[in-house]
Amino acid sequence: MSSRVPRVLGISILLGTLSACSFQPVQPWEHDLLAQKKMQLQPSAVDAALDEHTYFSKEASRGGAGAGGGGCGCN
Amino acid sequence: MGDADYTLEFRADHWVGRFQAMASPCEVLMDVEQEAQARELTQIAHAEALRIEHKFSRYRQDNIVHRIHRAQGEAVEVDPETAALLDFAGQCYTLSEGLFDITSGVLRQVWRFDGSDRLPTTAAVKKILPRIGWEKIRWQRPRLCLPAGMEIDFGGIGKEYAVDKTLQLLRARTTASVLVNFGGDLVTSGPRRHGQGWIVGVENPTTVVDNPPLQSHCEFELNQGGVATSGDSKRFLLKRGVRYSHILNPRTGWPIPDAPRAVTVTAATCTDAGILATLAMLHGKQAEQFLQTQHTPYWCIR
Amino acid sequence: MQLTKKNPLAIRQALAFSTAALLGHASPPAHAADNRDWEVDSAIMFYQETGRVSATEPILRLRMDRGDDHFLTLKFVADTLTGASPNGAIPTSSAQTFSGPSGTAGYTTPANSVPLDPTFHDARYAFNAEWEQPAGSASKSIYGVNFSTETDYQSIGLSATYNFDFNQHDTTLTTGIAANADSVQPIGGTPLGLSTVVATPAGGGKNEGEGGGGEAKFNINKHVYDLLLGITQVMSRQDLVQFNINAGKESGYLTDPYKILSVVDTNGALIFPDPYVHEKRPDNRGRMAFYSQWSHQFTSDVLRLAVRHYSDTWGISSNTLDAHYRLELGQRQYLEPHYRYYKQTAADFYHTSLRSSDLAGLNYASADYRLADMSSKTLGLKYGLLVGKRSEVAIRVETITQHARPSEVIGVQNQQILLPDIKASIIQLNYSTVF
Amino acid sequence: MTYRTWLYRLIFVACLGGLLSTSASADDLPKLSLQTPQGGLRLNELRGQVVYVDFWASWCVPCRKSFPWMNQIHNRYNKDGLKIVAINLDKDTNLARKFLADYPANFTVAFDPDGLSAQHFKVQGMPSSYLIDRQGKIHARHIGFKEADDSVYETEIKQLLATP
Repeated sequence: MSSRVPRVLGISILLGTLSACSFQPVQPWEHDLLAQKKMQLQPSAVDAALDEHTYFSKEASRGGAGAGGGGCGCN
Repeated sequence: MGDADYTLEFRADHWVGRFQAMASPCEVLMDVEQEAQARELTQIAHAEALRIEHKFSRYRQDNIVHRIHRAQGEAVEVDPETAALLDFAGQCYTLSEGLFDITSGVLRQVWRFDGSDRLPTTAAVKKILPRIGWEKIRWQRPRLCLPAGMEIDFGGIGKEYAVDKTLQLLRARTTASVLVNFGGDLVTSGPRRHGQGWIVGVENPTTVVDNPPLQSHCEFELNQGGVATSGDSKRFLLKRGVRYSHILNPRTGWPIPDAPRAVTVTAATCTDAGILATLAMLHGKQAEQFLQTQHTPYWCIR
Repeated sequence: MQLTKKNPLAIRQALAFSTAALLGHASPPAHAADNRDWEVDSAIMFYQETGRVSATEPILRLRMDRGDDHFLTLKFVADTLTGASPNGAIPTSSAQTFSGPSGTAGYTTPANSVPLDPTFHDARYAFNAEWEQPAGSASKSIYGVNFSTETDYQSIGLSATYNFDFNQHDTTLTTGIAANADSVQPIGGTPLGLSTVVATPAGGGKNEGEGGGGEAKFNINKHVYDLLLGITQVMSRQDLVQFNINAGKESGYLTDPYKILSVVDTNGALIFPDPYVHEKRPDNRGRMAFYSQWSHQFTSDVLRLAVRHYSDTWGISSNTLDAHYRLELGQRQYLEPHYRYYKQTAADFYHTSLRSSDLAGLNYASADYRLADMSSKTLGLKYGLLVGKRSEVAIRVETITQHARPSEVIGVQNQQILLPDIKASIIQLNYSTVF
Repeated sequence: MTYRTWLYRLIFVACLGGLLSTSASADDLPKLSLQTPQGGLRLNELRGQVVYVDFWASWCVPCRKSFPWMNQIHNRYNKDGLKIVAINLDKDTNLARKFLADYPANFTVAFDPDGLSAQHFKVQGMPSSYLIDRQGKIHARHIGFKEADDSVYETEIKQLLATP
């Protein structure tokens, strides 16, 4: 566990810096593309809920994408 | 005003006042008992119709429209009522994306809808176009600046406005149900004494001219609000089998293709109904499609 | 003609204002409330594992605009499960007979087959409500409650999330907490962990205590707490990046009361007369997840890439890669391929089977394949079609393949496929609209 | 007029506007020329009127709610000298036209796909509105559109209209 965590942190930071190469503030009126549903963090809430339930019942890991969510006796 | 200017008649259970104004037969139906009251209401309606006709007619030399036209580009200060109509015309222009334009009247100089086949030449129409366009007007309450050579014409809204305005005046005098009908554009103040509405007939204009008589008349009960008709079967041109309607597109100067012959719409006010009917005509082929989504009764005749 | 595209009702509304002004009527009241949208999102998912469980799961989500950035979201899920699922025992060269939970019929697994419990079926209903409201000019709070119920399991939970925008709305910080209280009422009683599975089922959970830690305490409650910290950053007009840290703690009865383990001799063969024990898991679990997501819009296509690293105090650590690509087919259709890869290490106490000699020294043990060294691969495709102005229908087809590795293959067990791959297919229909 | 000419004019005017704003002018109405369906519009020419400048975009959800309200406000106060200018900031003006088909406006709509006017006003969020007095000074600014604050906005407008 201890050796894994920093590596993933590294990946995330790398991901951040990659995008930061072209980083400049995006003006409030330039949020046109970001306002589209397909650019939301979770474009389909029902897909996300169904996926979460499916993988929660089939795998040992959970969490990450958001807080909350209903418990179930499937794991 | 003498008695000869209007007539009064008692019909079964209501009074009918009749007079002539705005080049149309006008009538007022009143759900009242007293002849004196009916007379007073008719006089009010008649006076109002004449007042508005005089004020906004483009054929008179003593009114605001004439003053505006005569100003030759100079600013004219207008009264609040004219200002309200100008505001309204501007809003209709914006809502219709320029298709409803009170400056398009000058097209009459080349288009004469007399049922003949005399189409204007493309060049003649093109020559008129620079003199059309609400956006060329500088309108800043209370001052209006109309470029020389341009004209404004309240014909597209004036009669409906007069109907609604007249009803307002009558309402101030009586709580009884009244119906104001100026040449087929009408409005009622509400249901009659026994809860029923006024019976209104919609004429089918196609019976008048070239078509064999279809169903010439249909009737419905009007409880509330206004009814207005756009279109006139007598105003068209016919060339090589193509019928040119009198509904002109102010941007091109040519008739809207495939416009219905007449559209009748009901709405909250006569003015609303009139604009909706005109907008429907401006939709041409899609008039019915537009009307269907309005969720209000309509009659569309082709 | 432009006019054709106008929303006629909007025309009527605007016209009503104009006419009211013209005629000097009182204007109609402000119509802002008329533009309050109700978003409806619904789907039905059909899930089928080859030869095992199948599930039908309809879901309905309603998001109501209550004005001024207040939203109420309601979510209903039903989930009907039928079919058989592995009970944890290993396949052997001869047929095996199992007793069902108290009062239910037992079942026999043929030789060389994975023992599946065919009595498994359940229906689950879940309800979730969320209230979202602004908190100051640049932040919002979301409060949620959720309930879910199935025959032997109930859950109730609360959650609160706080989002804070700054940097001209380019950066959002998220903090969230969630707490769930669950209760389990195993059918046939709560078995004592690591106790022998008695051939003749005893009622009321009065199984004989034997082996393992010999705990007499039956905690049938479970508490789950979650903490979330996240940052979302607008990187460019086309890029959005999110990074979350999620810490969780679970305590109470975390064991699966219906799962058993096979007890074997040094040669890997079942020990008779008592070849099975009930599983037992620790009653505490701490977990951490690091989650990162990147959404990028090309000319119109969108790539959504998410990675997650997870680890917990049970010794499980996992990595997940989740990729969606939304391919726009003109203005009204899209195709969205989906790829997901997941890999986890086994829990410390995972044993495909137990040596009888090890049993006495064990505190915890489970043969649940979901706690094994395992990888899972998902391939999916979604097709969406926009209908009218504000509705969408979609169909989603996915396959999930899970490949688990045994912790140890003892003696004769090498003649068996202890953990065959699990293949599942999903068909899902979506409908969403706004009115 | 072609699009390109427009663009050049906008850029030129923007530079000009920038120069002037640094030259100690106490005027918040920029000399920017904006494109409207009725032709060009210079904000600084509106001095003397109470001007309500609204920045909006087709993708902005609260903007849908502000339009009916602005229609109403326009009808009520246009005659008293209120001018509403709703500046659209969509990069693709066609999207704005589609929006206008659903939410028609009876007030002036202008298009600024390059966002020059938004930069001038330092727009912080969408929608944003600026209420400007007859002297050309910004009197109030609002980020977002709140139904609950309808009457507040209206009161501000009324007060300003009453001030010569």
